[in-house]
Formats: sequence, C-alpha cells, structure tokens
Amino acid sequence: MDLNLNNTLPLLIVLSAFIPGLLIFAIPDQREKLRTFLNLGGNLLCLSLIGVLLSGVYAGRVFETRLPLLPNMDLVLNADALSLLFVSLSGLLWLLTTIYAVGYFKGSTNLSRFFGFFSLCVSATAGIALAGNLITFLIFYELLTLTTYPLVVHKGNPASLRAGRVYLVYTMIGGALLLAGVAWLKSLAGALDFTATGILSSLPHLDPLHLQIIFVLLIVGLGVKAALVPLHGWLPIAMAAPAPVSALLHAVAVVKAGAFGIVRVVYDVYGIEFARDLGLTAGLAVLASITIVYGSIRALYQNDFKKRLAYSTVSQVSYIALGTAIAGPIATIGGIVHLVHQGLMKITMFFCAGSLAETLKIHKISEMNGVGRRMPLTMTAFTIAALGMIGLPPVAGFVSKWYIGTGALEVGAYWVLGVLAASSLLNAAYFLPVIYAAWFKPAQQEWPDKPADSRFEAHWMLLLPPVVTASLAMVVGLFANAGFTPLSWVKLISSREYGLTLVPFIPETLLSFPQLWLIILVPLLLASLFWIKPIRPSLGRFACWAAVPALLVGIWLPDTSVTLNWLFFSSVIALDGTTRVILLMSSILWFVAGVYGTDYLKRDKQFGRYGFFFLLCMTGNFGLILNQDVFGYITFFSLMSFAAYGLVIHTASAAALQAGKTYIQWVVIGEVVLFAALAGLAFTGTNPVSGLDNSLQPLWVSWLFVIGFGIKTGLLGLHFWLPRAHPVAPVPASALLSGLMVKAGLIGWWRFMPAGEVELPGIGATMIVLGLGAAFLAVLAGLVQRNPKTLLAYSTISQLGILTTGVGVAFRNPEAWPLLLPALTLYAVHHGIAKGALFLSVGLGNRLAKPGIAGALLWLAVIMPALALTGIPITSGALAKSALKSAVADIDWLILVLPLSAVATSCLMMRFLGLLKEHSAKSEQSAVGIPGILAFGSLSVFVVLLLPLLPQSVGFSEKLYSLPVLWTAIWPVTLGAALYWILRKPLARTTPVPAGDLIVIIETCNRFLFKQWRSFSHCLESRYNAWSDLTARSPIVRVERFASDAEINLRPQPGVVLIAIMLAVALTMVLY
Amino acid sequence: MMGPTVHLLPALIGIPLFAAISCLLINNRKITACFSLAAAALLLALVVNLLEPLRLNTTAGGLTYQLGGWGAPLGIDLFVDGLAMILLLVTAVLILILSIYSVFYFQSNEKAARFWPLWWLLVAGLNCAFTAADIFNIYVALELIGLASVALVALDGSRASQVAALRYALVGLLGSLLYLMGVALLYRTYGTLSVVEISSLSQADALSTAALLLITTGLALKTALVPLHFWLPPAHGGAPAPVSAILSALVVKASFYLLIRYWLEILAPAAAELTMQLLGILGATAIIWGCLAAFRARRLKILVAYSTVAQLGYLFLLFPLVAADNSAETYGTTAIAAAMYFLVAHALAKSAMFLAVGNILTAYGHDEIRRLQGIARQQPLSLFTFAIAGVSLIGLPPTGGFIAKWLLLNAAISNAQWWWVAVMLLGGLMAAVYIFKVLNLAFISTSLDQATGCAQVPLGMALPGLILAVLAVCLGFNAEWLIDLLSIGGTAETGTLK
Amino acid sequence: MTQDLIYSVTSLALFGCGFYGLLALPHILRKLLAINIMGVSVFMLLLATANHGTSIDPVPHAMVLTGIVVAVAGTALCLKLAVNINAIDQNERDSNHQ
Amino acid sequence: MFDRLVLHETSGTKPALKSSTKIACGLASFALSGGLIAALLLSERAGPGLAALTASRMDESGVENPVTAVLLNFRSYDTLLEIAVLLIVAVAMLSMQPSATNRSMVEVNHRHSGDPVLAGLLRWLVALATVLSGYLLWTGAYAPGGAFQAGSVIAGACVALKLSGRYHFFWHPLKARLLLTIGLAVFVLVGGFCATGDKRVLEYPLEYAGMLILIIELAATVSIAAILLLLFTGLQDDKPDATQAGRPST
Repeated sequence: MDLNLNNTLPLLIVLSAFIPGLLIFAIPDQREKLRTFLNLGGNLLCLSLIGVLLSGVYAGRVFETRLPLLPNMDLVLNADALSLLFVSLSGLLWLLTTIYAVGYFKGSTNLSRFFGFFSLCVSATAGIALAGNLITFLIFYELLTLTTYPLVVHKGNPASLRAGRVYLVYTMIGGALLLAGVAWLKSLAGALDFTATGILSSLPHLDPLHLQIIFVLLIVGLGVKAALVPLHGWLPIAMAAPAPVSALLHAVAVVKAGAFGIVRVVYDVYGIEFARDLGLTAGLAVLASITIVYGSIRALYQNDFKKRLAYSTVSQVSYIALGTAIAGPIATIGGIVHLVHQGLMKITMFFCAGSLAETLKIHKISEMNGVGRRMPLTMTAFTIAALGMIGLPPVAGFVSKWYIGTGALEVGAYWVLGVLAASSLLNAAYFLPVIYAAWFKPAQQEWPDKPADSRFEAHWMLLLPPVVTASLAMVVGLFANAGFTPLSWVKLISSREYGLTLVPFIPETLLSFPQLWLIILVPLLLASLFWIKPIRPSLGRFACWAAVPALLVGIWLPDTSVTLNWLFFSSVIALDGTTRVILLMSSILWFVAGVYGTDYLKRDKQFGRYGFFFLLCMTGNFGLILNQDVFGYITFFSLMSFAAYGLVIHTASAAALQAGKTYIQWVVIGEVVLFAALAGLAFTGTNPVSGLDNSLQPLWVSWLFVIGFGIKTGLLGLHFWLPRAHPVAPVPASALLSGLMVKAGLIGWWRFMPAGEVELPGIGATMIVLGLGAAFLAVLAGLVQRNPKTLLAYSTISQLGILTTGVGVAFRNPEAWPLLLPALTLYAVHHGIAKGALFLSVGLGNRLAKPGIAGALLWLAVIMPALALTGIPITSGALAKSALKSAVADIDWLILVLPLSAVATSCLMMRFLGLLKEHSAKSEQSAVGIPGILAFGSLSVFVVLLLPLLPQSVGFSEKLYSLPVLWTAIWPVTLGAALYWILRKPLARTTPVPAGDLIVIIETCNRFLFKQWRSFSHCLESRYNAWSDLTARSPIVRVERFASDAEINLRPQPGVVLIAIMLAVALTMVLY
Repeated sequence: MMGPTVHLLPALIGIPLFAAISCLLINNRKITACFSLAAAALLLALVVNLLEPLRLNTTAGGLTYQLGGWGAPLGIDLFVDGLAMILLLVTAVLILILSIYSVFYFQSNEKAARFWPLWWLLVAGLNCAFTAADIFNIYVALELIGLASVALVALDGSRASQVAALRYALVGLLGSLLYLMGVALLYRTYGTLSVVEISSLSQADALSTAALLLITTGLALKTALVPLHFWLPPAHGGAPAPVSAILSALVVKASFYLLIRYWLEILAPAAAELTMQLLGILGATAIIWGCLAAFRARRLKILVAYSTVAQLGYLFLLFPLVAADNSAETYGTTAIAAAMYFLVAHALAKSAMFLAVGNILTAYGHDEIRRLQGIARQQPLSLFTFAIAGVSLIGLPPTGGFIAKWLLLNAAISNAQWWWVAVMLLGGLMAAVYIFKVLNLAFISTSLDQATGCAQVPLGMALPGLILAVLAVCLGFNAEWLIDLLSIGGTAETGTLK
Repeated sequence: MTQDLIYSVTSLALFGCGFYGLLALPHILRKLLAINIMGVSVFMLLLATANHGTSIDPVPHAMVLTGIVVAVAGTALCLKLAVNINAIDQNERDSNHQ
Repeated sequence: MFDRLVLHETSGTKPALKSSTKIACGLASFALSGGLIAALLLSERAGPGLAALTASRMDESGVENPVTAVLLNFRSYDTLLEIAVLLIVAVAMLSMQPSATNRSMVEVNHRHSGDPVLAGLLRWLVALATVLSGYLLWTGAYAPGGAFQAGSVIAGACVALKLSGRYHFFWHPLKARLLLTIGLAVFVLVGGFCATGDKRVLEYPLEYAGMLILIIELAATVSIAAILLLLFTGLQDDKPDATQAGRPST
C-alpha cells in the first residue's frame, strides 16, 4: 500500500487525537503548560487536518484508510459528507471544551489522567465519525465507552463511582447487544461497508424477520448511548461528572455517537427506503417521539441544573432519531443537522452550568435568582441556547425543528407536528423559568467576588467557549442558507441519500436597496449597546431615535424588495403599499412612545433594561412588517413577542409578574401553533423557501393560522392574556402593545393566509362571529372596569374584533379583498394611533386635573382620540369606518351591525373619559413632563391628520362629508353617550370583571389538574428511581451474595462433581 | 523437499533442554539470566524461521520430522501444522518476555537457581506437546509439563503454595493416568501409537469412545474445565508471577490443544455431537461460574485465576460449534480460528495481567483488592497494564479479545446456535463487572496516608507486562495472518475431519 | 485369549479401585498409593496387550518402563511436597509452643 | 477430597468424608470400571501391534533386545524426555539452603564409627551393587535390563550408605549437579550430533549404534542413580528449605 494523503488522512485525524492522549498520560500532573500545549497542539493539528479533509472532499477527492482486519473484513476509515459533519463538530467542540476544561480544572489533581482520556475519547469519536463500515464503527463505539468511563468517575466520590457503574452497566449491555446485532448482520450480509443507499436493500434473499430482529438489536445497542427511553437511565446519573465531561458526553461524544450510529444504520446499512418497507422506521419514530416527550416531562421536575439539562438532552437527541426515522429527505436534513445544532446548543448550556458551579457554586435552579446580573455574558449564552432548544428562530434549534416538521408533513406523518409542539411547549416550560429567574428575579445572596486575575465575570477560559458556541448556534441558524453552514452540508448528504436535488436554485437579486435593512439593524445595534456598561443606563434615553430611519425610509424610499440568499432560508424583505403605511404608523408610534417614555421613566433605575427591550421589540416589529419570508417573519415575530415580555413585567409588581406569566404562556402557545402552521404552509407551498403560494395551503394550516395569529390579535376565546398584560406595562409600553404589537397578528393573516384568493367559508364565518362577538362582549367587560388601562385593553379587543370581522368577510367574499385591504389598513392605522394616544393619556396623571387653558387643551387632546375611536367626523375614525363600510357594503346585515359597535364603543369611551377624570383627580403627581406632553399631543394631532395623507384613503375621504355619511357617523356616538349617561351609576357600582375574564376559570382548572399531575408524576418518579436503582445496582449486589454463597458451598466437594462427571462418562459409554 | 530449517525442528525441544541443563550447571545468577535470555531469543528466532517452510509446505499439511529416521509407526515423529505453529509462536514470544520479567523478578532471590532449570524443562514439555505426533509421546510431554508446573508452583515455599502444588500434583497425576489408560485402550484397539495412523484407522467403536472419554476427562482435568477447575485458583494464585503467567497462558492451553487434536482429528469418528454439546455446556458453565467467582474474589491474584477459569470456558464452545459446522475442512474455519484466536489473545492478556498483579504484589506485599486504593498513583503502569489486558478479556475493541469474540460469535451465528451467543455476551458483561471492580480502584479518591508501604518495582518488571498487553491490543488490528497460518494443514491428514 | 481377558479385566477393575482410593481416602499417602495402583493397572493392561501368544510386542514394554519412571518421579514429588507441608506445620507448632 | 489432604493419621481433628460421599465415590469407581470393562468386552482387540514391525527392523537397531531397541533407538525420544522428567523432580528436590551450598558432595562422618559389621557389609554391598549394575547395563543389549535397572541398583547401594549414618550426600557442588544432568546432557548431545549430513536427530549411524546406545545408557545410569538417591535424601531432610519463606499460609 503506498502511503499518500488520500489513504492516510482519516487515520491521521484519529491519531492526531490519540497520540497526544497517550503522551499526556506520561506527563506528570504538575507540568500544566506542557500538557496544555500538547492538548491544544493536537487539537489544532486535528482541526487543520479536518480542514484539509473538508477542502479535499469538496474538491471531490476520496479519502479512505483501509487496513485488513479479518478475512473479508477491513478496518475502514472513510470520509464522506456525513462523517465530515460529525468529525468537524467534534473537532471544533473538542478545542472549545479543552480550553474550557483547562480553565475549569485549574488547581485540581489527576489532570494528566483526565486530559489523556479526554483526548482518547475524542479520538474514539473521530473514529466513530469516520468509520466506513459497521465493525469499524463498533470498535470505536466500544472504545468510546472505555475512554469515557474514566471521565465519568473522574471525581472519585461515591456519587461519581455510582454514576460510572451505572454508565458501564448500560453501555456494556448496549455494546453487547450491538455486537450481537453486528455479528449477525455480518453473517447475513458480509462486509457491511456503509454505502449511501444502504447495503441490505441490494442483497436478495434475506429473511425480513431476521433483519427486523437485527434492527432492534442494533437500535437498542445504539439507543443506550443515544439515551432513548427506556435506555436513558445512565444519563442523568452521569451528571455526577465534571462539567466539561458532561458537556462532552452530551453534546458531542456519547449521545451523539449513539444518534450518529442510528443514522448510519438506518441510512447506510439498511437504506432508508428498505428500512421503511420493513416497517422499521415507524417504530423508531414512535420510540423517539416518546423519548422526546418523556425527557421533557422529566426535565420539568429537576431542580438540579445539570440534571434538568441532562433530561433535556434525552429529549433533544431523539430529534435526530426522529428525523431519521421519519424517512423523508427533508426530515433527514432536520435530523442530521440537529446533530450539529443540538451539539452547539447543549454544549453551551453545560459550559454555562459549569461556569455557574465553578464561579458561584450554583448547582440548583432555585439558587439561580438574579445570576444574570452577576454573569451577564454567560447567561446570555445560556439564554440563546435555551431559546434555541425551545425552537425559537433564528437560533439553530429552530432550523432543525423546522425541517423535521416539514419533513414529517412531506411523508404525511402529521402526528409528528404534535410531538414537536408538545416538546416545544415543555421545553419552554422548563427553560423559561430558568431564564426568568436568572434575569428578572432579585439575587438572594451576595455573590462571591470576581476572580482577581480576570477582568471578566469568570475566568476567560470559562467564558470564551460558551460565548463562541452560543454565537455559532445563532449564526448557523441565522445564516442557515449560506454555503458554509451545517444545513448546506446536510442538504448535500440528504440529496445523495435520496438521489434528489434539494438545493433549489434561487436567483440572487441582491443589493437593490440594502438600506431597507437599516430599519431593522439600527434598533438591533442600539440594543446590543446594552452590553456596554457605561452606556447601559442611558440606553432608554436615545431608544426613540432608532425609529427615525424607519420613518424616513417609509417616506422617501420607493417600493422595493431585497433578497438575501444567505440569510435565514433565503430572506426576502419588501416595502410596498400596505407595508409602507403600517411601517409609517409604527415608526411614528415608536418614536412618540419612545419620547414619551424618556420622560415617563426618567427616574426609573431599570431604564436601561427598558430601553433594551424597547429596542428589541422595535426590531421585531419593523422586521415582521417588512419580512416576506416565513423564517424571517417568525423570527421577528418571536423576537417582538419575547422582548415584549420584558416590557410587560418591567414594573416587577405582583400583578405585572402574574400578567407576565400569562403573557409568556400564551406567547409560547402561539409560537408553537404558528410553527406548525408555517411548517404546513412551507410544505404545501410550491417553493418552501420563498415565493410562497398561499392559495395552496390545506384547510388545517389555515385554521392553525387563525389560532396562532388569533392569539396575538386577541381573538375572542384567545384573548385572555391581553387585558392582563397590556395594562401592567409602563404607560408607553402599553401604548405600543395595544397600538402596534397586536397588529402583528393581523399582518400575519394578510400575509400568510389566502385572503382574497380562496374562499374559506368556515373560517370566514368563524372569524366574523368571533370578531363581532369580541366587538360587543369586550365592550361589556370593559365597561365595568375601574382601571382605565384595562378598559382600554378591552377596547383594543373590541376594535380588533372589528378588524377580524373584516378579514373574515374577505374569506367569505374574496372578491371584496381589493377594497377591504386598504380599508383594513386604514382602520388598523387609525386604531393604532388612537389607542396609542389614549394609553399615553393615562400617564398624564394629575396634569389633567389642572385647571386653565393648559388643562383644557390637554383634555381636548385626550378627547380627540377617544372620539376618533367612535368614528366621529373629521377624526381618522370616520375615515376608517366609512372605508370599512364601503368595503363591506354588499353585506347588508354587517352594515347594520357596524353602527351598533360604534354605539358600544362610544359608550365605552365615555366611560373611559369618566374613569380618567377620576383617576387624574386621585393621582398626586404626574411622571410626565413637557416632552411627554408634547409627544402625546403630537399623536393626538396625528389622529386627525395622518389618515387623509395616506394613499389608501384616496376614494374614501371625498365621500366623508356628505350628510348621510355624517349622520351615520354621528348618531351612534350620540346614542352611545346617552347610553353611558343612563348606565353610569350602576356601572360604577358593578364589581369589575377580573382582567382576562375567563382565564380565571381556566387557571383554576389548570391548577387543579397540575396538582393531580404533580402527585401522579411524583409517584411515577419515585417508582422510576426505585427501578433504575434496581437495574443499576442491586443485581450486582445479588450476584455478589449469590457468588459468595455458591462458591463456599462448592469448594469442599469437587470430588462429588468429579464423580458426577465420571458417571456421565460411564452412562454415555453405556449408550454406545 | 524440505529446506534446511526444517531440520531444526527438534531444536524446539533441544534448545530448552540444553538451556535447562546449562542453567542447572552454571552457578552464577547473572550468567544464568543472560544465558536464558539468549536461549529464549534463539527459540523465538527458530520459530519465526520455521514459519516460512511451513507456508511452503501447505500441500503436505505441515512439517513432519522423523526422529531417528524410523518413521511414524515404529519411531516417533514431530509434526507441525498451522495450529501447532501458532502455539509454538505464542510460546516463544511469551517465553522471551516472561524470561525478561523473571530475570528481574528473581533478581535477589536464591530460588532463581531452581527456577531456571524448571522453567526450561517446562518449555521443553510445552514444545514437545505442541509438536507431538505420537499419543504416548504426548503422555510423556504431559507429565513433563505437569511435574514442572507443580515444581514451579511449589517454588514459592509458603504453606498455601505447597498445598496448592500438592493438590495440583495429585490432579495432574490423575489426569495423566486417565490419559494413559486411554492410550492403553487405543493401543489395544489400533495397535499403533502414531497420530496419523490412528486418525486414519479410527472408528466409533466402544473402546475408542471409552478411550476418548478417558482422555477427555484427563485433559479436561488438566485444562480446569468447570467443574474440574477447583485446583486452578490456588495453584495459579499461589505461584510466583511469571509461573502464574505461563500456567494460565500456556500450560492449560497445552491440554486444550490436545483436546482439539483428539476430538477433531485423532478420534474424530468417535466424537459424538451430543458429547460435544456437553462440552459446550460445561464451557458455558465455566464462563458464568468463573466470572461469578472472580467477582467474589478478595485477592487480586485469585480474581485473575478465576478469570482464567471463565476464559477457558470460551475455548470449549469450540466443540459444539465445530460439531455443527459441516463446511469445516481445515483448521482455518471459523470456529477453530475463533477458538485459537481466543487462545492466543487470552494467553497474551492473561500473562500481562498476572505480571501486573505480580508487580502489585511485589510492591505492596499483599494483593487484597480492598486495600489497594493508592494503586493508581503508586503503580500506574501496573494498573494500566491490567486495564488493557482486562479490556481484552472483556472482549472490547480494539483488542485481540474482541476479534476472538467476534469470530466466536460469527461461528455461533452462522451455525444458528443462538444460546452460545447469549452466553458469550453475558460472559463479556460479567467479565466487565469484575475487571472494573479492580479498575475502579484507580478512581476512588484516597487520602494520602494510605499511600504508604509501597516498594519500588523495577522498570524491567513493569515493561514486559505492558508489552504483552500492547501485543494483545495489536492482535486486535489484524487477524488475517493468524487465520491464514491456521489454515495450513488439516486438509492432508485430517481428511476425516467432519 | 482368556488369559488376555483375565489380565485386562482385572487391570480395569484395579483402575476403579485406585480411583476410589484416590477420591475417598483422605490421607495423602493413601492417595499416592491409590495413584500408584492406578498406574500399575494401566501397566498391567499394556502388558496384557503386549502379549500376543506367540510374539511379544516390545513397544508396550517400553511404555511401561517409561511409565514406571514417570510414576516414580511423580510420587517422589508429591511426597516431597507433603514433607514440606509437614515441616511447615511442625515449625508452626513449635513456635506456638514457645 | 483434594481439599482435605491429611498428613497425620493420628490427628483426630480431620473429619473423614461423609459416608454418603464415600458411597458416591464407590459407585462412580464401579461405574468407571464397569463401563471400561464393558467397552473392552464389546470390542475386538487389534492384531499384533508393532511386534512384527519391530522385529523386522531389529537388525538396524544396534542391539538385540527388542525392548532396549524400542527404548533407546526406535522411541529414544520418549526415553530422553523421561530422563528430563526425572530431572524436574531432582531440581524440585534440590535443597537450596545456604548451609548446604559449600559442602562437598559426599561427606564422611568419621566420628560416626558405627558398627564394624555394618561397615564391612557396606563395603561388600557397594562393590557388589556396582558390579551388578554394570552387568545389568551390559546385558540390556540382548536381554531384559538396562539403564534404569542399573541405576536403581547403584542408588540402592548409596541409600544403604546414607542409612548407615556415616555418609551424607549434598547436591550443591558442581560435581553433584554434573552427575544429575549427565544422562540428559549426553543424550541430548549424542542425539544432536547424530544429525550431521543427511542424518536426522537421534539417528545413530548403523555401525556405531550399539556403542552410542551404551554410552547413553552409561550416562543415564549415572544420572538415574544420582537422581534416585537425591529423591531419597531430599525426602529425608528434616528441615526443608521451604520453612524459611515464611508468608503465613491462609
């Protein structure tokens, strides 16, 4: 065999980790520098070799090391795309983990042993990645068990020894089963070299039953490492190991080895289609799904931080198996890419957990309160990773979930979406409290001082790795479609697997007007200034200016669109008629609210934080307005929703916290529903990345959209969070929430549902009914409120009900859409501005109570938007309403009903003014100074002026001032005012409906169910613990007892046994 | 027809005998040691030189040497085929390395004067057994091995080792006598002592069967097949380290090798499938029982000795597997290849392990497992050796033990004898349990006060074990040469092989 | 042929006797004697086999001679070990008395 | 059974085997014998064995006694190994006590005057035994007799010397060890030197066969005598070297 790079490179990669490992063993413990040098040297060598390999494979060269092992059986190390993916991951994470471990173990003992085995472990992982046939895989797989065992027991205390024992018991049994499976398969099928389409499918005359049994053996063997339920018992216990080990075990080496093995077996040994025909993948998918859900549920109950992460791993790793088992090209992409994505995210989390434990001695979640302030970078990294785990865009986790979801739809496995949804919900349920506690709860104790030798919050070696991995997790999601990301590699793999072309060609229409991105980037960049300490407190002060570019662009820039292929799944942002109007309205409102906020919160200590979330919300808001593609939209949608959480709970009062909880719950549910809907849309659309064809979407997708966006819009029945969350925020934030952010749902409906294209009578009817119901019922609920902000929130529900009705009409009469769209746009803009102004007015406080011209003017400014909502002439309301009426003119009954809603609104507004008066009388001082008042005033002016300037109003504004129109506008207002006059006394006496109305009942039910579930799961948990103990320990004890008894009994009687043998001999002879 | 090297075949026995005589006569420890090392190296060179002529002689089935020029039925032949060659090779390698170890082990010990002659006589016996082609000659070889082993076990001088040796001697004599009775019956039946002649004549009559069973019982007793293993742990556990190593690695294998010869070649027609299954069952029992007992052992050396009992059980699985293997034509077939591979891997790993334990014993003066907690820091090399060897014994890759187990599994699966698969896997798991019981010692964090009372072990004692362990690992990287070697022979003179 | 049968059957019976002695008798000397009896029985069988009436087969005779030497060696070794054990016990007892 | 090795008949502490065990042993032995006998009776014995073959090649062997021919020519390899077996036991018996290292091989205890009758008898006996063994050795070539017999006779004589109390034998000196090994050494050397030209190991040249056999037998006689004597003296030593290596037995 002549040696050249082609046939030695894979071996060299394995050796580049192996040899340093061996050398390190020989280094005395004290020679830290030398050891680190060796470690990093091996690391970098390994990485550069991988780099050579990557470029080589990219250039189409074949790398294969083949050493003879047995007759007809070689030891093969082969570099294909899949192995490269894994080997690059492990190489990279090895480097980071090494750096981390060096920092983590400063001043500890037995380090040569640790780092030696550490390197060997990576070497084994590289071997697993590069293994070219099943037996090579098996060899390295077992080697991995051996090399990780010393790492698990490294601490040497009873807990880690137990962990090691359990780990061994599990992995050894798994290894034995795997061995049996491989040996059996070998006797059937020969050399078992991995091939892209599977070995077995090409072989004739194999007994399917045998293959099925073998498959089960293999999967069980691999499933132990991949921690498939019920083979996962070792993993949480193995948390007794040091943090770098946990990181390595969970992110790269062990669980991934199992998952990778499953991928190999399904794709390259059985061949995916063959496996599906044998009915094997379905079982695997079910098993993986159970694991996903089960792991998440168990994670909920862990207080130990690392254990929670461990169960999260159990859950997350099974995505890989799930994606593999779904057996479609897209799901394959999702599964395999999750190999990398989960690695990046989970290793970040473990790094963070280790840093917390090492720097602050925090091991439990209950101890994490306020830790974000002490270690902001670490916790930011953690937050990014956790959000990614939940599946929030644009972090990597979303990409995998997205592909798995759409892939499942592709093959008709709709239930998988349910699993993904459940998992996301559960993920949120166990990660969000951690994030919340870290960032928002006050610290319980004094933290230990920062390390003296470091300028940072922790030793830089502990800080750098998580920051890098978190950034990577972010980057690979954000730029998913760029050529260098794992996703692109995996698409390549999948296309080879299925023989398809999965990388669609998208024309690059780049750089027509990149300025458009400025709108989004400016607030984002400003927000990132939050990390710079000196600027932080004043961040809120200049937050408002971030809205200016949007305003300018909205005014000056012509219609345009920008496509960036490398961003998201190829991002498209566009500015067109409707978008421009919404953008203008938004930017005005952001700016005004920003200015108002500068004034309103100027004495707030957390003003910086407020500014941060304000800017993030702004980014999200502008982003979702402009983004035309699915990924971008949902990214910014989530960004806005989650950032708004920070605004909702800003005051940190009990009510705010309660409201925040409700808010975030509904946000998460909404996200999950939207995920499912968008996945469905993406799959059914002709082109999953861009140019969505909404008209093709199946009915269930539309329904999910109604629900998903309905939550944001406060659709009746899904509105509960809204009256709670909006009032508790600081006044400017409330204005934004009610005026702007709820419109995101509306935009979603327009953009992703086939409005005006397809007739969806059922959906249309439902939306009309719910919309109208909201319009009236919300008024009723609002009337009895005492808090003006709550009242306004109900008013928002009511107004959005009318908008919903409008959308519903569009689904019943698609032909009305060309008229409806501008009308709805106008209405939305009108409502946004007016509602914003009204909310701001609540913050004026006792300034309203001041007599004189100033007070009168102020009151005028308050009454204007209130009247606008009722639709009185010369206000924007009149224009918007008449536009709406003319759009639905064909529907007689609606024309009758709309004025009635105006009556109700008028009544409500009267009540508001009344309340405001009371309110202002009671309040002792106002937080708002001149700038605030100016901002508020300007908004009131806009109420009158803005709408007629908009292009959409062309054709409506002319008709306004005819007498019948005036009449129709005025009589409901009068009627409403009269009604209020009659009802004002009883209303003042009525007990207010609690904010969020029906949610009280729901929450009571929830509490009850949760209690039940809790006791049930507690019971389950204790059972499980007993069981896992049984499997892990007591057989050994029993064996020990048995062995000692038996041996004592046997020893004196060898002769008797001998006699027995002789008798047997004699008898056998007699037989002859 | 044969190259000149073939004429060196008798030197396989001559060199050890000559070395034994010289060692007995020379009264200088250093000269004896040097002489022994030279002889061991010479022996290895000889065996390696014999590989090539063996390869050239595949048609003849192996190398035959007629001592005294008389030819088989009248005189005694030496015969080497692939199977024997492997054992000779393993013997030569092990002897060289163990001799190096012994030089250091007996450095300051007056027992060396007796050790070396006995050592070389044992080697002579082993080589004799591996090259024998005459059933009575085998008996003499067995006695040579048995008595030399007993004498070596007794070398230690403690009461326990004397008792163990005495028991071993009695068992050995009983085994030899059972064997001799078998020989007598065979001579009565066939009128010849030549292996070749008997295997061509042999049939399944009552006396042949009786002889086979007697021989089997005798050899099984010497191979320590459960339940006839009771003598092994004290004997192997009480002997000096190099002796334990050679006993576990080669001495028990010699009788196993003869069992293979008898069952698959000499008396193949009389070997009933039922009894082969019975042997397999005993083997399986040995695996389970040995592992249990090893786990229970409190002393390290006893643990290792029981591990030998268990590992020997795997070898006996050969018989049921071969019985079912109809395609078996040469020794290169799966089952035999697997067993031989297992034998070699075990020989290397187990001797490495015994050397490691010997070092520990030398260092601490005791080998109680519970009291060995500082071992990782004080005797890292020994523990490392133990670990690598242990991994091979468990059958984990990348070691010879893994390949061996893999081959065995393949043999079992291709013969559709699933129950053996289960036994093998279970055995591996149980082996892991007792091996890791020891390895865990390395990780238990200890306080410093326990780190006292450890003598230094010279590097010359630490390295041979490591070399053996590394060899056991290397064996896991390429199995082909061994299987190729094994397939030499068998065809020509074992036409009766099933 | 009857002569041959008498000798061989007797030798086999003797073999069984020796076997019993080896198993059942606890004293080491008896065990050694039993082993020797077994050896002798084998020799007897060999000698019986050697006798073909007219011609005598020398090979079994040679085997017997070799066997005897080996038996002597084995017996001596066992005895030596027993003596050693005995001496150790004696020493121990002596030191206990002191 | 093999666990309870009893050394002292008198010590009553050792429990005898249970009678049930004994019965089981008896049954097993009976079954063994019975089975073997049954097998023997069931099958026919072979023809003349190797008798004819041996007889036909007696003239190439260099001796006239067929047993000696088999032992020292046809199957000389067995005999060589047999001497090796003896040597093993001899080595195992060698006393390595420091006290024994600087003694000469034979020490005469002059103070032990002893019985004059015994001394006289011994003088005669030893001479007679030497002559007898010489005869036995010589006669081995054509009649029953040979090295082992001759060696035993000499050993017997030496045992008598030892038992007289006047003579002690020590095996540490080179001379003594030379005596122990000379049989094997000569056998190996002769066997090895045979292999010149196209001859094989242990293939004596026809014309020298008788002489070579005699030389080997002579050396073997010496060694056998020495070893047998060593066995006797080894067992007689009251204080074996073993006691000093005192790890307390468990």
